[in-house]
Amino acid sequence: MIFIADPITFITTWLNSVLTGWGIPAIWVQFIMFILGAGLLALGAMIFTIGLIWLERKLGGRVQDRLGPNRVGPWGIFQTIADMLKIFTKELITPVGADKFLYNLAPLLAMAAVLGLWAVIPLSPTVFGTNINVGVLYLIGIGSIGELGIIMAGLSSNNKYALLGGFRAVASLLSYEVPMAITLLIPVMLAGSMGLNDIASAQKVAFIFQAPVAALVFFIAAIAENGRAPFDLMEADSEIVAGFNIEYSGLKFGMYYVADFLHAFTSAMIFATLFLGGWNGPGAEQYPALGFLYLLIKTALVYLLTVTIRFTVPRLRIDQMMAFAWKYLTPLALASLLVTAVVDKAAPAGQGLLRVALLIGANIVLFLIADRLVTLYRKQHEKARKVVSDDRPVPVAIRSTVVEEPEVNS
Amino acid sequence: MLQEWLYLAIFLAISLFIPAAAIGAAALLSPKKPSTLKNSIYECGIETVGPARIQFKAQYYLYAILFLIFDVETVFLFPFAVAYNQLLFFAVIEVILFVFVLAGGLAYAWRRGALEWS
Amino acid sequence: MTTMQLIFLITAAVTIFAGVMMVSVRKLLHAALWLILVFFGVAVIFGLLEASFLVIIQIVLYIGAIAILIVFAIMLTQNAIDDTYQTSRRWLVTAVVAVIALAGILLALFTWPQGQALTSTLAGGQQDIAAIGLALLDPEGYLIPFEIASILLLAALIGGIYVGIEHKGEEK
Amino acid sequence: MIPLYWFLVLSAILFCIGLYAVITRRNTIAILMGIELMLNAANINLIAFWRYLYAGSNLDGVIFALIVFAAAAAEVAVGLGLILSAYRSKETIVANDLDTLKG
Repeated sequence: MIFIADPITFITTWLNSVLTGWGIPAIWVQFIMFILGAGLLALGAMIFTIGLIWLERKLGGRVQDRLGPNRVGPWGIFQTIADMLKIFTKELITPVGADKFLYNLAPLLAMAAVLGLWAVIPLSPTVFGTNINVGVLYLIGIGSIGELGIIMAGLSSNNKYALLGGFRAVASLLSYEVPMAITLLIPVMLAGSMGLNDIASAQKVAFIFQAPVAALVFFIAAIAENGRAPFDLMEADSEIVAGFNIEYSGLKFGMYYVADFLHAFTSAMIFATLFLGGWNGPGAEQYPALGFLYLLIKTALVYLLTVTIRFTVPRLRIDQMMAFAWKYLTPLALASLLVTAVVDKAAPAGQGLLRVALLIGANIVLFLIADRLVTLYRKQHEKARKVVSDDRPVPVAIRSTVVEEPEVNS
Repeated sequence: MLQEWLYLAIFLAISLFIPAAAIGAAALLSPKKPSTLKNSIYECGIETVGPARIQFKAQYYLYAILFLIFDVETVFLFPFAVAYNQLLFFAVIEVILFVFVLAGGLAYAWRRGALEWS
Repeated sequence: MTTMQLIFLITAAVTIFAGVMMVSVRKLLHAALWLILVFFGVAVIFGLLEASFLVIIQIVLYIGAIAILIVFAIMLTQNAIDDTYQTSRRWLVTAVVAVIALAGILLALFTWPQGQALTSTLAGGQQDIAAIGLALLDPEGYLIPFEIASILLLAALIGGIYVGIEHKGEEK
Repeated sequence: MIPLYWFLVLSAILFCIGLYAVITRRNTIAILMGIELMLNAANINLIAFWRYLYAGSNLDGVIFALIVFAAAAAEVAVGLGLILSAYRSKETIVANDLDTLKG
């Protein structure tokens, strides 16, 4: 095996032979390899986050026409490291009346719920934690452990705002988990397996071209699951001060912070794996390292999109957010599931391109119908709103008279 | 099969252990100077009024019910999705029936106003 | 003793301990959290039985949905009952009844002739989920339970919302 | 390998713990939690018997357990809804106090 083509497998095989050469029984060799692989992957993901936080802050600054971090090192690249050193040496405060065990367990669960996702994501054709046959459901299950962490944080902090924020966060996470789980069915259906590596390798044509509506719904639901703008109700600073993590300080708060950034990137990676073909690309089968590069490029594109959305779109109200999940995304996800199932079954077998064209057509029709229905619904409700607001004084912008500047000859 | 689960268990244990170790290290490094004021509950600067146990709206519960039922539905559909390529068109009709029955539930919740955040 | 047996024993001990804590702890909220640990232990037991689909369902449904629903309900009704008022005074009698029931079950179990002889080697493969899907949608298989489950869920949804929603105008 | 009766003993113990919770607890939510425990114990039994006796031939046990999951979800949804409704009208969720049939 050539080192350049597939470095990780090369190292694994080498290490395996070395350990077996030492006379360690095969089961223990595998156990050691598991621990090494899992530890390195999890540690790598966490260290990766340091760069990620800098990147996001810098990008956010640029999107909002600011400079972003620019003091520590060139382009402020060491800003996060300075922040990290600071947060490491901050005092860890436990509020009075807090439930100590749960209070300390909650940030660990929040972090584990994000790191745990990395166990099933295929990084390249040969490098993945495990291609378990319930991989997609595992993603949902890990998400529910994160919800558990949020509930624990809210309950144990002995603080009204934490409790309120925690319950709000969990209610919105639950609501957006429904359309997300339904859209997860579609890649599973098209690939015929729940293993994420199977799904990635089944995408000779990326699934976003076969189920664009589902991809859109999943993308929106994933942003909401991350608790990012415009769905950052759970951290709404001006309403519930900071949500469930308000009583945390020092590195315990840092864990929530890191988990937040890492979750955004991980979601982008999952989206890239499920809908953009993951490591698929020309030559990825022969040179698995190339596959990793493809995955990174696709992930970076999705991530860039989420960051741009985060820094441009204002926050929704909580009723709008819930209505959007239940009245729009869930029916749309169900319809998309049924349309995909019917069209894919009805399409003539063996004709790849025609099938894809039919699926795209059906999805476009579906989206147009949904759009039309939303317009109708909104019109109906605008009428109702007008009746209510008739008696209120409506602020009218007074048009100031524009003083025309005298033309200057140039 | 157990190998995969063993790997997942190890991975989850490690991903719990790494933050725990980091927080432990921070606890050693950081100063410890607790004071009554510092450890008190934060409430926008004023003193805390009343216990932290507050009454919640039933709205949260309605969303949780809807979530639970749709979660069960999705779980029932996952085996269908995996077996999709081996199924005939008749099976798709069965699934449409299944989904429509539950979509009826969603429509009921909508009409009753259970989806409105009041 | 093999590794599998060791894993089983540890999981069983933790699960039973969590169950005992669940029934004996005073605060209802803590009881709910112990219940979550029981659910987790049962998930591991399913894993030992090579039913990977059920492991993940146990986590997604029980921990992710049912436990959260229970916590919500506890928070919604927390003013109704104070923590000291949890168990009835007949707990000792009930404990005796429960132990007698357990002894009865165990006696029946150990006198069952083939019971102790049944062991099974592990197949080693992953559970075939497509087979579950095929069986569920097979008209000669489990199609009727599958469709009835949807009606059951619909009934639960409508019932839950009907009783859970605050009826306007009926407020006292 | 693990003998079948280990699973059965575990399931029996869990079932009896659940039974104890159902009988002694006065809070209706706690009673519901006990019922969940009993359902879980039953599921262990179903899967264990399926695994040891029928795993090669059919899927009865798994489908049975799936339906139990659905039934448990339905039971929790309606049961907790009823408890909340009772709490709203009576301000109590103690089982002994909820003894009138009129709302």
